[in-house]
Amino acid sequence: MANELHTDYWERDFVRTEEPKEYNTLNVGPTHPATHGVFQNIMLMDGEFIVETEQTIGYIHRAFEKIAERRPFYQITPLTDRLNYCSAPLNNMGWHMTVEKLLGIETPKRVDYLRIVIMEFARIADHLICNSVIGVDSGALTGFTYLFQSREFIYEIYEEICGSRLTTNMGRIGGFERNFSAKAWDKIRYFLKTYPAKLAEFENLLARNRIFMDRTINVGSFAADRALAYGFTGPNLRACGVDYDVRVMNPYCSYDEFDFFIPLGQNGDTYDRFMVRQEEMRQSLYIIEQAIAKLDKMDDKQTYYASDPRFVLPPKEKVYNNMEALIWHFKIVMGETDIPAGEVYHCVEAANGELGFYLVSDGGRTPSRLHFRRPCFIYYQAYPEMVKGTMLSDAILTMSSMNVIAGELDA
Amino acid sequence: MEKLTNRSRVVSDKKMTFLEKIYLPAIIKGMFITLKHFFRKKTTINYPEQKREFSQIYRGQHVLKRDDLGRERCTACGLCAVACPAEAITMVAAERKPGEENLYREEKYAAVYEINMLRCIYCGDCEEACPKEAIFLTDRIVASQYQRLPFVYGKELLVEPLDPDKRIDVSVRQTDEVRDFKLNKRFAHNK
Amino acid sequence: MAEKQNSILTPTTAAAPEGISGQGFFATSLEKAVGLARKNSLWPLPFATSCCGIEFMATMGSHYDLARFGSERLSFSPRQSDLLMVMGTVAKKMGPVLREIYIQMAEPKWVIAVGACASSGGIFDTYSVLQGIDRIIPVDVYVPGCPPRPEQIIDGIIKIQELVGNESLRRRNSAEYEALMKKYNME
Amino acid sequence: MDWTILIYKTIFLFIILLVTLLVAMYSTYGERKVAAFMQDRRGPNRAGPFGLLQPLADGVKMFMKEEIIPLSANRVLFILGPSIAMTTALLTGVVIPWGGIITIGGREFSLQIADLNIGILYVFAMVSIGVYGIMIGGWASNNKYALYGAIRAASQMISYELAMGMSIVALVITTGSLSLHEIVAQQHGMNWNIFYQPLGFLIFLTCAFAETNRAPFDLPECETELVGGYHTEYSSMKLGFYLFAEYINMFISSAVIATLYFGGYNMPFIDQLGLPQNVVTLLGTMFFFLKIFGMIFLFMWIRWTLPRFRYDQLMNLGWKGLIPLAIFNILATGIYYYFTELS
Amino acid sequence: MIFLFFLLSAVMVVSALFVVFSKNPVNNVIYLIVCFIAMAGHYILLNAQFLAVVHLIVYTGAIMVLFLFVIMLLNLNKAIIPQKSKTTRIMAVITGGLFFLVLLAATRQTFEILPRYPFTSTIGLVKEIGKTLFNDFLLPFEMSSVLFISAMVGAVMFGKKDDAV
Amino acid sequence: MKEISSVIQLIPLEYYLVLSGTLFSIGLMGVLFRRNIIAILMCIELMFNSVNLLLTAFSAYHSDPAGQVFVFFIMIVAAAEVAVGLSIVVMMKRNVESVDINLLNRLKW
Amino acid sequence: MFKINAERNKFVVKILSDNFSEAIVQQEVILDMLCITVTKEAINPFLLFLRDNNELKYDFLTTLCGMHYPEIDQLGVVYHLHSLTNNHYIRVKTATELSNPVLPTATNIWPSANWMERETFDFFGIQFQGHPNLVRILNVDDMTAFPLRKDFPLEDQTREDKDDSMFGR
Repeated sequence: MANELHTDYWERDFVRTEEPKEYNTLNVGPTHPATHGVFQNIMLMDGEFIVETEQTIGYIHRAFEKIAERRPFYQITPLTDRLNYCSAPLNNMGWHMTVEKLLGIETPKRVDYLRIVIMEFARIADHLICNSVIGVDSGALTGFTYLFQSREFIYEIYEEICGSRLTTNMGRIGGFERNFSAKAWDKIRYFLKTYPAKLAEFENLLARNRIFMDRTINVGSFAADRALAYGFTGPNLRACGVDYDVRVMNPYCSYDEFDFFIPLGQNGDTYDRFMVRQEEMRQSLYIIEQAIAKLDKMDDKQTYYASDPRFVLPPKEKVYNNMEALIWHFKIVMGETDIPAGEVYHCVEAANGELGFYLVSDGGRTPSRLHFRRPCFIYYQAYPEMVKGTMLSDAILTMSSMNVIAGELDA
Repeated sequence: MEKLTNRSRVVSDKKMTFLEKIYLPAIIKGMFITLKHFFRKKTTINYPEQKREFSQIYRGQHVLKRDDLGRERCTACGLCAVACPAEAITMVAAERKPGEENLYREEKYAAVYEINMLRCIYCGDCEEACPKEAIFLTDRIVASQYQRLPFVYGKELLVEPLDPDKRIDVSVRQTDEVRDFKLNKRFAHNK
Repeated sequence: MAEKQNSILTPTTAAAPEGISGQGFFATSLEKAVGLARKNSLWPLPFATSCCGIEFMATMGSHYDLARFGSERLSFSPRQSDLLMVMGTVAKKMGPVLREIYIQMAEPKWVIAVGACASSGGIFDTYSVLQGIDRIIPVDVYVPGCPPRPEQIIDGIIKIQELVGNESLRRRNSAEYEALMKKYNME
Repeated sequence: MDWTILIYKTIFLFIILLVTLLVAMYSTYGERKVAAFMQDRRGPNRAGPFGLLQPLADGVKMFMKEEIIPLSANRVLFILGPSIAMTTALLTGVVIPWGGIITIGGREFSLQIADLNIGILYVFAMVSIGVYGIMIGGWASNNKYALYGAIRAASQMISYELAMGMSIVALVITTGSLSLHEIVAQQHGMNWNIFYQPLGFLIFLTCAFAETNRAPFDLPECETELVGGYHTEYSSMKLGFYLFAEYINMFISSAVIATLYFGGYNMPFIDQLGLPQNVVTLLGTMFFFLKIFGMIFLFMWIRWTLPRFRYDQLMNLGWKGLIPLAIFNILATGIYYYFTELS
Repeated sequence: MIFLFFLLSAVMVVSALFVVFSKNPVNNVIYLIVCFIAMAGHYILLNAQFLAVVHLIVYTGAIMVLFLFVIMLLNLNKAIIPQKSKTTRIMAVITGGLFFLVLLAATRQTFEILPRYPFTSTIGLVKEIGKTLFNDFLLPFEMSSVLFISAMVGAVMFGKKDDAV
Repeated sequence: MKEISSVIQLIPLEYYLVLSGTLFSIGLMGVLFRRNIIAILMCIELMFNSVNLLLTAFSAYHSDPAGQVFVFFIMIVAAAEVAVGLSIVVMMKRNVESVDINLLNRLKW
Repeated sequence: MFKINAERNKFVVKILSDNFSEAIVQQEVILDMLCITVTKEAINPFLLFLRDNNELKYDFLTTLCGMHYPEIDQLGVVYHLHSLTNNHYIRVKTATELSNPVLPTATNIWPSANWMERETFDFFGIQFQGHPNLVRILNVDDMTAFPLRKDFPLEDQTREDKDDSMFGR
């Protein structure tokens, strides 16, 4: 049982022969409070300053890519939930769009807009947790509880739409599981009305406070060209001043119809990341408002899935009544539908950056290979370079502002 | 790096004014915010006594439905087990014997139907996969236990009680069309 | 509704966990008082690895407020905590870490496995995931759900409070407890 | 020596000790409630009515918990650390004038245990010894996080003691006495020192935060960086002592601040009422405690509002911000009194 | 009171001996602190209250913290320094003892010739010391501040890393 | 306060002379005894303090505050000495990886 | 979502076939992305060319992942490159034999390839020559198998509470 597990994790140390004795190693993680998820940073410290960092990850490696090879397409949705669990629906939708691209399903406009509403909510939820955790790590716990109340509200909206709070399994290939209820719409509208004030309050609490600014400005800053070389995407890249946003560059899901701007930072430090996320939340709210306006203008209030009988489950009443529908239902659930062979790469602008799905299908009931481009995994490797020469406290804030989600990191 | 799009704007302002430099105004501002919350009505739900309203379509503990006559709907087709990403459902099918027509709706039924509630991820795929209106998730939450074994819920816990008053109403989870369909006696379920 | 569930279960299935039943285990009045104190001051060590950790944040947040039960002082140092809350997937790479933390905790200590992954591996029936933390450390209460609602986490804590309140002071010196530890190759 | 005085002093000492412990105990409860209320939560409410038995539960639990002394730790010092922290925290209370004079059976008893003529310096000395508790404990744990906490604590406390001392110098120029009793007596009515020494008060307050290791200066134990800081390895009641010492320190420094800057047990407009001496004294003591609780609330309020400093920023604030300010304050005070004395 | 004197003296002497003979630097510091606290007790016995408190603040609160701080910072907790050779150590003890004997002998000579002044209980108080300090010793006082500043500058210079010097 | 000063008279000044002589000798012994530079510094502090004690005692017995002022000055000097001494220790540790006083006899590093 | 930019694809193919005519094994457009297969000897200069060529400027390594082709006993690596300035994606593939899985590293071209290659090594056992620190990243260090190869079983062999006969897998 326990004996089969390797047990030398705490004995790891820097292998440095000529190291002066003044340095000592500090083991930050795997259960350090600041490493939120689970990763280990062995830091070589010169007093309070960091000389070198060695990262160990994989403490919650769950073999997503392997599982995905053994599961029919629709069963991969719950897996994507657990990639970046702070913004599960975003991952769901990204996955569904990838499959739709492979299968050639055209989604109706209403589905697109509904998806945008949900995806932007997920983005808000994710940024909200990241920013409030920056507050917690810098010692101001109170802002966290204020923002988390809003997150609870987003949970309520999710719950009203799909029945779950965090790992939503929201949406299906081709659309949604069920239509949004009236109650869900009420909650969404209420949220849109109340959230800006709460966000502003949170910002008042921290953003212009000198203690916070001193803690964050020029902490963990990263030049744009290094960031690109390290494969940064999302808010972290934008904080460095590069306006790369998948929603603008390669609009998916009708994002080209929406008007918003890309918030940028100056030199990619923690304060920039904080402010970029703050502004992105506002932009997301703005996008949701536009989407709701578009939805309101539509006459169609019922469509919530693409009508493609080959891949989308037939409506339940038909299954109960109609033999042909029942057979299709069986075929789809058993995963016996004819999936075209081929390979496809699709990416969405997830909360942490470009979340890509590289899907290879050989025509079987399961993908023959599915690779996730997890933004965290790629940009977290720049962490040692970012914190080199800074202090321990800076390293902790840098880590939380990078928003490394362990589920996404280790997959 | 040149701009890739023309839709960007720099949002962070790192210049501190004099008032910000002397700490106090921002500190006092922050303190007033917290003080305002001090006197505000508390959002806490006193959980065990007071319960938060769940969404009607919340995905909680499963129920195996009976039909109007009290017969078990499940026909042990196994779709739910196949659809389950966590492989938490186990069932053993059995043939209905003569004289059991008032117990089971179809000729085949699940003699054993177990869900490992500890494995289950409450994703709702079984509910979606069921072609017989037999399994539904409900807004009840599964209680915690001291041991692992009791989490394997058998039929005695899953099948809803016979007593019509204690039946579990899941109609809100179904679409309007399905509800219309059920009201309309013209249609019947597949045999 | 949760209570209804309990009432169905209690007589048949939910026997008292091992190491708690047995002679000399039911508390005297002094022990009751100590138990009362202990149960109202369970300082958790959140071993939050993934999704359930976020739900734990929600439990700590304003809406659910674990502080009401006297357990809001999170202590990340295992020496200071009474309740190890394992939330989220524990991979095999993480196993020894978890075990070490459990060993470092000061007696009396309790463990909650929150969520499907920690309790049983959940959907991750893979080569890299530990199929339930009870393979390496003893678990007192399992909380189902993926992730569990904060209500369920609180239920789990109430459940553990019952356990703590009824525990005799001598339990940790008893032969049963030693046997339990021996089963896990500890001490 | 008069025996009644001796007995009275002993009894009074115990009362003060008890009150200090009680207040510290309920400060933990208060802290949790204040935090909860500021965060829109309810806070502990299960143990007893409104959770009032919460501190008791915590205490009993800690007493009954297993004591772990790490094998690699230095046993004697490991135990010595929390003891020093607790003792020095408690020792300061003896010089604080808790009230005026009370007359029992024709004899006058002062509600102060020892009226040292160098009361302020005594407080100061105790504070400067208090750092040993943290340093020794953190060092003896033989844990890197604890060591970091200990080193941070030591340098932080040494630095802020300077500014604190200087702000007191300015105060002493104003009052002309080092005796706490006299300082309080001088602030009769509304002559509170805060009106004469607002800058000094701010400096003293900041330093008091730093000396008690409270946010935003809680670097020695900051949870997100150093796990528990100096008390990472402590369990059971030794941890309790550390946590307790922090609250006692908070209580005592609130008392000192109230004494030095807010007139101690003086109540404005009490003289006009013409009440008997004993009633005035009791009312004064109650008012004093009111002031102390106000200060404790301020401590908590700030803790739950502000983010914490970074180590170097803390040092910068201390050496480059507060000390020059304090020197300026001394100069300004000196010049002011030089000219007013002349005229 | 004579009992108190002997108690404090015993504590002082024993802890001073431990400072010399205990190998672990941290223990040395702790024993020295104990010694100094006993010394503060002596000051109080001599009615030098101001001095007692200043002694506590300066020696216990600052100097010894500095010692402890340096020991922690440099991680000198292990008694890695080899002891001097046995002969040297024995010689050291003998030298100390002889010196003590000499001092004792010298004091014996002075036993009877000490004049006794009447006590005034105020000289240990702040006022008296302040008056003396700022009237008779103003110049040394200012000079000491110069000394102090130069010491601080020197300490900072020494403490800097090599490349900065 | 009065009580204390009257009681002091019970203690002969000679006691203080002997005590401070003892302490001084112990300090001296320590300086010769130890190789650890920090321990030596501490022993020097001990010697300082024995002198301080004696000065205070004389000051008290002669009712002359000047003695206590001297103590005050000695404290200042001690503080300065410790600051410089310890920074030398830090530098020494940094350069030769040791605080052994015997390593200083090379007069360079 | 990516617009199928046929002209751009043609342009890229032309430049590449001019420079690497013998190295390119296959080039095709699958759904919306240009996909080029290169021999393993040429992969490193090929990627370098893609990054540094002024007209192509594929300066962003989007992702890198391994592949296992059990039917031809080969292991492959797939690179997705993105030219931010031209907003164009390209997929580059290369393959090596299962018996001797050695490929040149791309860490000298993009630092971000570091962990992705470690992950690929961890999953497939592809040895990237020249990689600064090619050790396992996600799995435990003492693991001997390469889990994402098709012959490796997914399930944890110690799971007790499952009846496999139920799932038809």
